[in-house]
Parts: sequence; structure tokens; C-alpha cells
Amino acid sequence: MSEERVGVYICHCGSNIAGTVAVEEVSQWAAGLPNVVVSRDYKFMCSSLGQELVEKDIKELGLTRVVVAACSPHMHERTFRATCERAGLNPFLFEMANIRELDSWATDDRVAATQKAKAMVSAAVRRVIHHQPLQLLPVNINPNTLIVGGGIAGITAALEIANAGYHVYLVEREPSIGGHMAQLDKTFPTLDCSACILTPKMVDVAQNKNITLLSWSQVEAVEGYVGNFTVTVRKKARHVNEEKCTGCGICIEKCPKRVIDEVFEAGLGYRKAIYRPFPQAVPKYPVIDTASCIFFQRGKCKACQMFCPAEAIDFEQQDQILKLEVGNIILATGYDTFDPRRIPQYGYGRLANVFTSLEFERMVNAAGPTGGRIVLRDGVTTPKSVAIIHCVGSRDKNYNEHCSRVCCMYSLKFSHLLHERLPDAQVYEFYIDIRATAKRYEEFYHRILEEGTRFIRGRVAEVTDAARLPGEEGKLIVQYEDTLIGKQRRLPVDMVILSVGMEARRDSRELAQIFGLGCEYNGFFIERHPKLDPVNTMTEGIQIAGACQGPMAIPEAVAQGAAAAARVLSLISQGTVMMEPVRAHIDAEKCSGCRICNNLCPYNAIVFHEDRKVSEVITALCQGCGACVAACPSAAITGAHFTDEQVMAQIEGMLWDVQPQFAVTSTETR
Amino acid sequence: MDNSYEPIIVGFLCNWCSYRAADLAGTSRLHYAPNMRPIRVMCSARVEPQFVLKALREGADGVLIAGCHPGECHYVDGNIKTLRRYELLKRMLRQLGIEEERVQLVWAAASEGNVLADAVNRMTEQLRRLGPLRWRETVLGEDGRTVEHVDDTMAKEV
Amino acid sequence: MAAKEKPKFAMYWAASCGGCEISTLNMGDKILEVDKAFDVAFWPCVADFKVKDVEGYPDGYIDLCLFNGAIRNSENEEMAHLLRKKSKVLVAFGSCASEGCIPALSNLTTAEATLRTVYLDNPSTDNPKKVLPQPFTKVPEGTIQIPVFYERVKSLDQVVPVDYVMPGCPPESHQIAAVMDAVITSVLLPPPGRTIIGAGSVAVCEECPRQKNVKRIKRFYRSHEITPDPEICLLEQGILCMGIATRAGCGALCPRVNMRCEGCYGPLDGIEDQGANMIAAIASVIEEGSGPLAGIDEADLQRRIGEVMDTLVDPAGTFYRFNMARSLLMRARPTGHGVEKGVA
Amino acid sequence: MKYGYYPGCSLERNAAAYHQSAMAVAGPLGIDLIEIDDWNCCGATEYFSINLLPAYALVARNLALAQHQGVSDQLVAPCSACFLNLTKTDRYMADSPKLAADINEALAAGGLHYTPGSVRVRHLLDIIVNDVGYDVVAARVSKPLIGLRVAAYYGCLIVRPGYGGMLDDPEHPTIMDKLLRVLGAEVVDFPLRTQCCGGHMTQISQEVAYEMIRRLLKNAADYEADVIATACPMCQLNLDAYQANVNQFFKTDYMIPVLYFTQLMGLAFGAPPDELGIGKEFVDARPALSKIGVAMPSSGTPRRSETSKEALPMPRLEEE
Repeated sequence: MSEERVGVYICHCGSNIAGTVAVEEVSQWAAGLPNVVVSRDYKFMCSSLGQELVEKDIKELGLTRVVVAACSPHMHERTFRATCERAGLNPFLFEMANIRELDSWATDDRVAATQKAKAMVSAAVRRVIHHQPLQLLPVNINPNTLIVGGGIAGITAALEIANAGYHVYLVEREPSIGGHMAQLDKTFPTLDCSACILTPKMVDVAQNKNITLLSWSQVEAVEGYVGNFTVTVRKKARHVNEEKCTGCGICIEKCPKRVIDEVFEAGLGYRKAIYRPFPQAVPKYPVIDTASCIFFQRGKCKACQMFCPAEAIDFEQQDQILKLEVGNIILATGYDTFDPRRIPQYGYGRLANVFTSLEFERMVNAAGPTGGRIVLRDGVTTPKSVAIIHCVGSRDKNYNEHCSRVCCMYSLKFSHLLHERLPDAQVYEFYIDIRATAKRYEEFYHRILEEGTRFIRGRVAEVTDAARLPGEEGKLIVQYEDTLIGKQRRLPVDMVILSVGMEARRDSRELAQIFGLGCEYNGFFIERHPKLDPVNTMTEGIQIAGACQGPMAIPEAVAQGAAAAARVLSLISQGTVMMEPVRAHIDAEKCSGCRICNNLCPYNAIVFHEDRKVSEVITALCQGCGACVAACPSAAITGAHFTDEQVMAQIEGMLWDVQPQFAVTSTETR
Repeated sequence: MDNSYEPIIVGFLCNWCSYRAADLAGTSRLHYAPNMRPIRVMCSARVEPQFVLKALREGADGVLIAGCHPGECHYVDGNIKTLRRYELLKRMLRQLGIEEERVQLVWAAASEGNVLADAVNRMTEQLRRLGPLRWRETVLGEDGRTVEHVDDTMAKEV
Repeated sequence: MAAKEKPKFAMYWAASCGGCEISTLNMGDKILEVDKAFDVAFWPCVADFKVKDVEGYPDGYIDLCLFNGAIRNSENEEMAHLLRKKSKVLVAFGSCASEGCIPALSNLTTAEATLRTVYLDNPSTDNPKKVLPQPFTKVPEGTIQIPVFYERVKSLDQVVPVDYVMPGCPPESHQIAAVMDAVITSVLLPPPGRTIIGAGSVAVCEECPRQKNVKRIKRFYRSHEITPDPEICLLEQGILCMGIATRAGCGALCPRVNMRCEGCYGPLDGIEDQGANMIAAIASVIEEGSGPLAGIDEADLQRRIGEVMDTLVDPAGTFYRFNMARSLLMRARPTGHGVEKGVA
Repeated sequence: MKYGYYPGCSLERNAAAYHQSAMAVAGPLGIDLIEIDDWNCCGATEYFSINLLPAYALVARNLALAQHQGVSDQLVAPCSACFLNLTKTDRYMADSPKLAADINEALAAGGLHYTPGSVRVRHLLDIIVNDVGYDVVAARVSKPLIGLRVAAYYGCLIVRPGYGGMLDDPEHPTIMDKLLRVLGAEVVDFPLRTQCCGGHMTQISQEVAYEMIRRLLKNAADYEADVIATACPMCQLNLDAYQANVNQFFKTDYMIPVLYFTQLMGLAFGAPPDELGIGKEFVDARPALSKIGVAMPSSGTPRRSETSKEALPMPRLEEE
């Protein structure tokens, strides 16, 4: 019988726990458990008074172990560890029993809940006796930061960190930073020209000496842990020498090969084989698209090289593999739009004059394929009537259940632009609910109402060109149900705009695997806590910002970019961060060199010493998962804070009410 | 079968996915059978078959191991190791006369509180039908008889 | 030890095969030194001693008692209690006494099934009246009493407290000799309390000369299905060698001759269940299931892994070959449908 | 591949061409259709609306026969109405044990019984596309239908979701388009591919039926289709037989022949037209079919070419 002196504290949590679990009964019952010297129950253990209760007992009763039965360890484990520390007790000689989320909130059966609470308290007491004092592990933080994704969120984070005086690597997959925002014409609700408010920030990025911009580059592998990441980046060959190129653009002019620009122009415009996505691109150096370049395909042409005044074209340029040492990583990889071809009845791809919202953004943009003129697919006729369909692929069980938050607002923006550019055009908007939820959004909605857009409440069933009634000839007919008048209607229009929703990037799962993150079922990254910690992830040292975490508009993306930067800056300024001591350790005396554990560690934290024929765990790299601890056939590997004795004792404690009245023959020396 | 029998399940929940799913079930007041008694481990790969046998021996009627979906493990592939161990353990338990429903492995992501709740309800129902295990009493206890209480009344004619 | 009178030595065999006695005699001429140093007080295998002789001894009369063999029936238990009373130092000698060994494999089935297989359901038995051994049988001359056949085979320390344990099936002669030397020269043995003597404290791999690499097992092979490479670790070739989870001390005798270690020296310190420990170790290094996991089909992955595990025949019998009696569950559940009925 | 074959009444009378052409293509495609002995009418679309239980029993009798004659556990019904009725009955019997009991009680009078789910009902188009496969069909094509502009008309019965396996996307099916393209024809876009042809409305209210037929003909004409291919005797009947009435009623002059897809497939396999029932249709198909092998550029503006400079590029459809 060990001589540990355990204090047990049962929390009422107001009525959250006491409402279902008979807390007094559990507390009195716990007092009778072996090693328990004091057992109290209190209304709010996490309150300062509750904590002082524990501190007083530790000092006055000489407690060597503490058990608190309250909420989830993810809520207040840190609070009570600090309490123990203040009272001079090692914070790891403490165990929490979650009798709220996992017990009182999950049933209304009072008797069963109390029985379960007793089991969890008994398990915690039996476990805490075997706890060992542990120290947090200091880890120093490399001040460099890696930001993946050069959209507005990534740009904001990069500038915040760089302006604070620390170095940032900004990796962007496309030839230029700017992300989706660079494609937009105006932004809601202020109707600022998107490029006008974005390009200054892009120029800042280019000119900031603390930012190393790696565009046309991709992250291929990440190793290490918070403060000490090693990132492998592939800087793809631009076939343009960045030192020599002045960005004059002659090569783009002279290039004879014209292809459809599926990325920046959203398939509505063209670009050359050697191209810059848009004039204000940052960096300004063009890129050769080897798939469409005549030289790379058939070995002839080289027009760009001939006309380049700075001899910057270099066909032999090879991809570069860079190894970046960084302390923190921010993922700001953005989103993809929903592909409306998945809804055949809306006719996108079949019916010429059905456009996606991104196509319309490019069309309405002065630098776009039509120079800002709103025309039909034939490039000539201006539409007299336009229908904008909301929630395409969003709020729909067959596609994405989530609301993408931005489509209502940009649809209203489209209405305004249509009224502005085609005064005599009639605009219709088919909506389910207008979601104008942020500052000055509702006022913007009223303004559009006054500008004469007709709002029809109802989901559009089909867009077809099969005319039936007079006046439908040669038009797109929108078949819909108007739920406010309870009728089915057909509306002939010239042009249809599909307000497509936001989805996670198509490759978000592969990216998550590279960075060791979790993905929701729909592909968005999982944040540490949806309400209180949206920019942090479960992996220490990796933050997420912007639409890669979920659908959001530009203001939220900027806010999250800055939030992620603030989190990084706090880590950098701390210089070191204390890491959980939950690690594995190999006792060389017990290790037989069987090497079972060698390939079990996803973080390569286990190395084998050929000379001494034993394996060893590199504590810094170990993340404490315990896979090797469980697997070691000689029990030579112990896992701090999750040892075999602790868990076995916990199991025994958990099953206190089913121990047999008579033990198997008494001499059983177990 | 005495109707007062309530199966007891020892549940091993991994800190990053299934434990948070259980937390989520609690915060969203999803009521599910209180028969599962949770033990938190950092990863489902930390659960040793030894823990499962210990739980069964100490009186549990069933053991539930819950981890992250393959591909979503916080430690990259801890859950795959758990799956391998589970598949081998399952085959050995069958030889020891323990029904397959008594030891189950389920995947529950951090956002799938309902999935975990359903799994617990389903398993509780299955164990109610199977009846108590009570290893020490029913399996080990029955030959607790010592030499003394054997007497000649048990003699049989040949 | 009494100054001039020689220390008393005893060796008993409960449910055992006699291999331990043979291994003891295998010490060669060292046995003469034992004879010189000890007075044999009770050694039924070697000389005709009677139980009432032992009952006549005062308590603690025997200085060293090597008890091999598992506790299968009531007589074994009686003798265990008797020898415990009469011996100062009781050693659970060999795998049967320490953890059940081969006799305990019958814990994987039922006592009744074992008896039926031996006395009824096998080709060479002619038992028309279907008579099974009973504790008491009335015959014209009176009542015959034979020991009670227990439902569960136990290890020695599950019936009486044991001072030392010498694992091995059988314990190697050189280990026995070493222990006897220590007792004869009264070298201070480690404190009693089921302390392991005559074996190492690290796994067999340390004594095994084979080259060990990182393990990636594709499938398992039974001994007749593969001729192993003599240089490389057997487990890596898919042969279920228990060496990784078994105590050293035998000098890796079996792996040296291309035979897989079957785990007879028992688990290492801190291991509650050798079988469960083996599952944790080898299942983790199965190759199936490694590789990219994004968007994998979960049911198909489970099926593929299941197929690899099917190549490992009779996991319980393999993992618990020597350790069944002291495993966590100690026996199979008689009412369980998976338990082979009537098949030995 | 062996299948039970349920021709249905239409394929014996007004849709004989469908039966003939089906038989003609079954051989080269390796499909063995064994007719169910003593089958009866399926009640088409009318009987269900008159009296439910006898209608179900009527259809279930065929299922029972198919089950007991045990030719194959799959029954092929080329006619869309029969296909849907058989599928619906099997599904509703499986879903509601009470209905199944009542039906089997009725069947017992004739010494028959049907266990729901034991026969899988398949449409002819389904087995050609999914069991035989496009590449096997392509291998059999000896006279590709080059130059023939075809509108693929599915009708409203065969792509309904919810009954057993999904044959194709209910909103926008494409399997017949792909099949005809494999036969070498130029398949035009046909937005009203699943719009109803009026069914038995021609008996109840002619004006309504004529309007529904006119829409289909107009849509096919707008896309300059030479011929409409269909897989349902009722659609063929309504579009073909009433084309003259529609022209008279709406003062239009549509001359679009309506053929079964198996007839076109037979032509592509090189079978002689009269063996495929060509000529049985009201609107003579021969003038249109004369275009096969003569790759005449169609008149009118080409739908997809981007010759004009200002035109904006069209997004590509996935499988094109």
C-alpha cells in the first residue's frame, strides 16, 4: 500500500454536474477510498475560491496527489495544474476526471450517472497514485516563419510578422500572390476596386526586406516540431531568370501561342504560353507554361528569347529544392469555388449564356477579357435581363450543406454593377434567405432593393433553352417555384449567373497530411476550438488563417491572418516554449535490440545504435503518442504520464463495483 | 438473465479525435448509454491488448477502443497500428471464448459526437443480449472449490 | 545451513514430463558435488520415498526444494502445500511450475473435453462403458479415491507462496549448475519473493546471433512453409519467433538451430501477459496498411489486414504455449462458442 | 449472358420494330434473351390508376413466372412502361410485407408465388451499356452512322430515381448519347430529353397531349436533329403517330422520324433496314437515313465553333 496522500475534489459546476450526479454522495464515498485523506465537493472548483481550497489542503494536509472531478481536461487541466504548482506540488501529480461532458451531460439517468462518476473518481485516484513528478521541456523557437498561400490572409500575416522585424518565407503556388481577391473587380459592401486595395499590400510584400517571396513554388515535406520545422519547398522553374528580367512584358506580347487561362481568368479569357496572371502581378517575372509552350512541345519558336532585351529567358532552368528552417507555420491556402457542372439541370457548360460568379467577376473587371463590358458568350450582345441564382452547391444536401456566407453579398454587388453598367437591364435574384450579416451589409442590401433588382424567393429548379411560351424564343428560361406566392413560374432571361459557393481546396487532404493536420469531412482544416481558438490547430506551431478553415469573406480572412501572426509573434518573442513532458524513453539495460520499435515512429524519433545494439528515443522529436510504448515486447520503453502501471491501476479503479466478493485463491500473488 | 444487469464497457478514447467527439456529444447534450467508462489515452495506438485483457479480467463486460478515421490521425498512422493489433487480438479472443461484440474498434472524428454516441448505444444493446461476462466469478471462480469439500457421496457405481 | 549436518535437498514433480529431472541430471559430474553437499530428503523420481516420510519431517526441515510441474489435480496441490510447509526455500523449477507450460494449454478447452478426448473420442481407446475417471469409485472391495481433476491448471505460485522461480522448459543444465553452485557455496541469493533466478533480464534477441533489421512483415509462415535464411532474424522472414518477448538465459538455443523461439523462458519483468504483449509487438510491424491514407476505403483496409492475420494460425496456442496459467485471463471461457469442444 | 425476356404487349403490335431490332442486335452483342412462358400484360400506365391491388397482382404474376421458370435471376423489359411497373412492384412488395402477402394470396389462385427481390428487373439500354459495354458495341459497328444528327430521347420512365440501382442521372441522363456516339452518329444536345411525351393524355385531352408533343418536336427541330432515338414504345407512338395531328393543330411542318435506338444500332451493325422494322413508322425515316455515310455539313450556324474573334471561350463539359 503506497503512502501517497490524495485530495479529491468533486465539482458541482453549478447544476451542470450536480443536476445529474449526486456530488455529495460521490464525495463522501470517495473519502473512503484508499490513500484519500480529504474529499470535498464545491460549487465551482475552477473559481479562484475553488482553487484556493485545493492550495490550502495541499499546504495544510501535506497532500502529495490531487484529483479533481469536474469538466473535460481540455477545459481546465491547465488551470488545476497551475493551482498545484502554486501550492508547491509538481503539476503532473494531478489527475482530472471528466464527470461533466462524458457523464452528467450525456445522460439524465441520475443513478447511472452517479455510479459512473464514482467509477471515474476511483479510477483517477488509483491512477494518480502512480503519477511521477515531471518537468515541462523548454524548446527554443526559430524566429523564421513559413506562410503557405499568398492570398489576402497570407499577405496580411506576412506583413504583420515582417513589420514586427522577423523574417518570413511566403510560399505561393501560382506565379503571383493575390489569391482569389486579385480576380475580383469590386468588393462589397464598400464597392472599393479590389485591385486598388490589394496591390499596395502586394507591393509592400515585394519590397519588405523581411519577406522572402517564393512564388510558383510548393511545399513537398515538413519535418520536426514547433520551433524547429524543416520544410522542403520545390521552387518550380519559371524559365525566366529573375535577376535579369525587368518585367517589361515584351516576351508576352511576342509569344504566338494563345491558350485559355483556366486559373486567373476562370476560363473566360486567354493568356500566352509565357504569361503573368495580371498586370500588377507580384513578383513581376512571367512564367513559361511548358504544357502549352511551342518550344517545349515541338522544339521550335523561341520567340520570347529572341525579343527579350535582358536575355532573361532560360529554357534549361531546373526546379530548385529548398530546405527552409522555420519555427512556426501559417497555412493560408484559401478555397476553391463549387464546380456547377455537378448540377446538370443548371446547364453550365451546355448553355452558352450561363456564367459562374467568378467568370462574371472577370467579365466585369476592367482588366478582364471583355474590358469590363458585360456581354453574352458571343462577346457582342449586351443582355437585357439577367438572373442571378444564389446558393449554387451550398445549403444543399446533395452537394454542400454549409452556407458559404459570401454569395448573397457578392450577388447583391453584381446587381449593383449590372444596374450601373446596363441601366435598362432588368436584374432578378433567386434567393432562399438574404444573409447580410456584417457591418453595413444590410444597408447595402436595401440600397440594391431601391436600385430595382427583383428578388424572388425560391430555389431554381432548372435553366433550359427549350422555349415553350411566346417570348421565350432564343432566351434562357429559369424554371422556379416562388415560395412567397406558392406558384411555379418560368422566367425568360438573356444571361444567368450562378453564385457558386466556397469549398475546401481539392487537394486539402494531401496538404493536411504533409503538415500533420486534421481535415473535416468536407476538407476544411480542423481548428483547435471552433469558438475560442479558430486560428490554432491541434499541431503545436502550425496555425491556419482564412478560407482554408471555412467559408469566409475578406474581412474575416484579414482578421484571421493578423490573429495567426499575433500568435506566431508571441511564440517568437517568448523565445522558448514549454512542451508537454509526455514523451517516451528507452531503458538501455532492458532493450534487447529487437528493433520492433524502429519503424513505428512517424516522427523518426527512434534511432538504432549499431554498436551497442540498442534503440534510443530522441526526446525532442517524440510527440508522445505511445505507439512504441505499447509495442515494446520487453517493456523497455516507458511513456511518461501514460505508463502501464497508471493505466492498469486506472482500469482496476474503473471496475470497482464489479470486483468479485471472493478473490481467486488467496495466495494469488498478482 | 436478471434484468438488473447493466453491461459495463471500458472505453479507450484517443485524446485528439474520439475523446473530443465524446466531449462534443456532452456539450451538445447528446444522451447516450452511461455504460461506457472512458479512459483517455494520447493515441489509440497506446492501447495495448494487455489493457483489453486486464479490463475483461477485472469485470468489464466489453471494451470499446475509439480512434480517428484512417488518414486523420493526429500522429499520422497511429490508428492503423491499432487496427492491426485489433484484428489479431480479435482472432485470439475468439479462441478464448469471448464473443466478437465484446471488444470493438470504432472510428470517430472530433466532429462526430453522434457517431460515438451511436456506437456506445449499439454496443450496450449487444452486450445486454449477450449477458454479463464477469470473468473472475464466472470463469475463474467456478473451480475455486478446494480439496476439502470433495466427499464420497459423489462416488459413482461402475 | 546446519554446520556439520548436510543441508536437505528435495525435488518433486507434479503435472510434468520429467524433462526437468533429466536436465538436472544433465549437469554431468556436477551432480556428484550436489550429492556430496546435500542429503537427499525426498526425490521420488530418483529414489523410493513415501509421502509419509515427508509428513514425518519437522517443518522447514528441507533446505532446498525444487518443485517442477504444474498443479493439475488435487494431489499436486496437496504436495505443494506439504512441501511448502516442510521447505525453507521452495523454487518453482521450470516453466510448468512457474507459469503452467504445456499442461496449462488444456486451459484453452474444458476439463470434461480433455478427459473425453483421452478416454473416449480417440481411435486407440476401447472404453465401451464410457467410464471417465472419478474422484471416488465404489468397487466390491470398497471405495477407490483418486485425485480430483481440476477445471483449470494452475502454476505453483497460484496455490502456495514461492521463494524463487527458475524458468525454462526445461531450465538449461548450465543454469541449474550455476544455481546449485550458488546454494552450495552459500553465495547470497537475491531476496526471495518469486524472484527469477537462473535466467537473464533481457529478451532472447540479445543472445541471438542473427542480424536484426527494421521489421516489415508481409505475412506469417508456419515452420514447414518456409526454409529460413540462417543469418537474418526469423521474425523478419514472417516466422513467429517469440524471442522478442521472452527472457534470455538459454543462449538463444533454438534460433541458433533455425528453430523459432517458442517463449519457454517466459515474459520479462513488468509484462503482465506475454501473449498480449506479443500481439502488440508483431501486429504493429505488419506491412499491410502502410502508405498514403488520404481517402482510403476503411472496410477494405480492415479486410486486407484481416487476411494477413489469417496467415497466423492458432494465435492463442502460439502466444500462450508456456504462459497460459499466469496470463491475465488464465483460461478460455468454457461456455464460449470459440472454445474447441473435445479436441485436445 | 443469359436473361429472362419480357417483351410486353407493345412489342408484339405497334412496337414490333423494337422487338425485331432488339433481336437483331442481341445476337452480335452476345445477349441471350429467353422469353418468359405465358407472360401477361403489365397494365402500362393506366391500370394502376384504376385499381391498385389487381394492377400489382397482374404485374407480380410476371415476376412469379420469371422466378419459377428460373431462366435467370435477371429479367429484361425493353419497354420503359413494363420496366417501371415490374421494378415498382418488386420494390413495393419488398417494402411492405402486407402488400406482398395480399398479392401472393392473389397469385396463389393460379398456383404462383413471388418472393420480393428474387428477380432483378433490367432495361435493355441498361444491360447493353453496363453489362455489354461501349467498347464491345463499338467493335460490332461495321457501318457507322456518320453524318446522321440524332436527338437521344429518354422519356420520363426509365431514369426515375429511387427504384433499385440508379440507371443514370435523373436530371440529365447521358448513357444513350454515349451509345449513339459510339455508333458514329452526331448526337445533338436535347434539353427536353426526360420531358414527358404525354403518355395516355392523347386519349384524355388531345390539346394537352399535342402541346407536350409539339415541345419535343420543336426542341429536336431547333437543334436540327435528323431523327429522334427513343427506348420506349409509348414515346415512339406519341411522337410518331400524332406528328401529323400536331402539324395540323399548330400549323407547323415538323418531319422528324422517331426510331428505336436498337434500330439505329442494327443499321450500324450492317443489318438490312427491313429486318429492323424500318418503314413501319408513320413519319418515313428513309429520307433521313439516306444521309448516313454522306457527311453533309448541316446548314445553320454551328453551335460550338469559336471562329468569331470576340466570342468568349465556353467551359468544357467533363466527358466531351
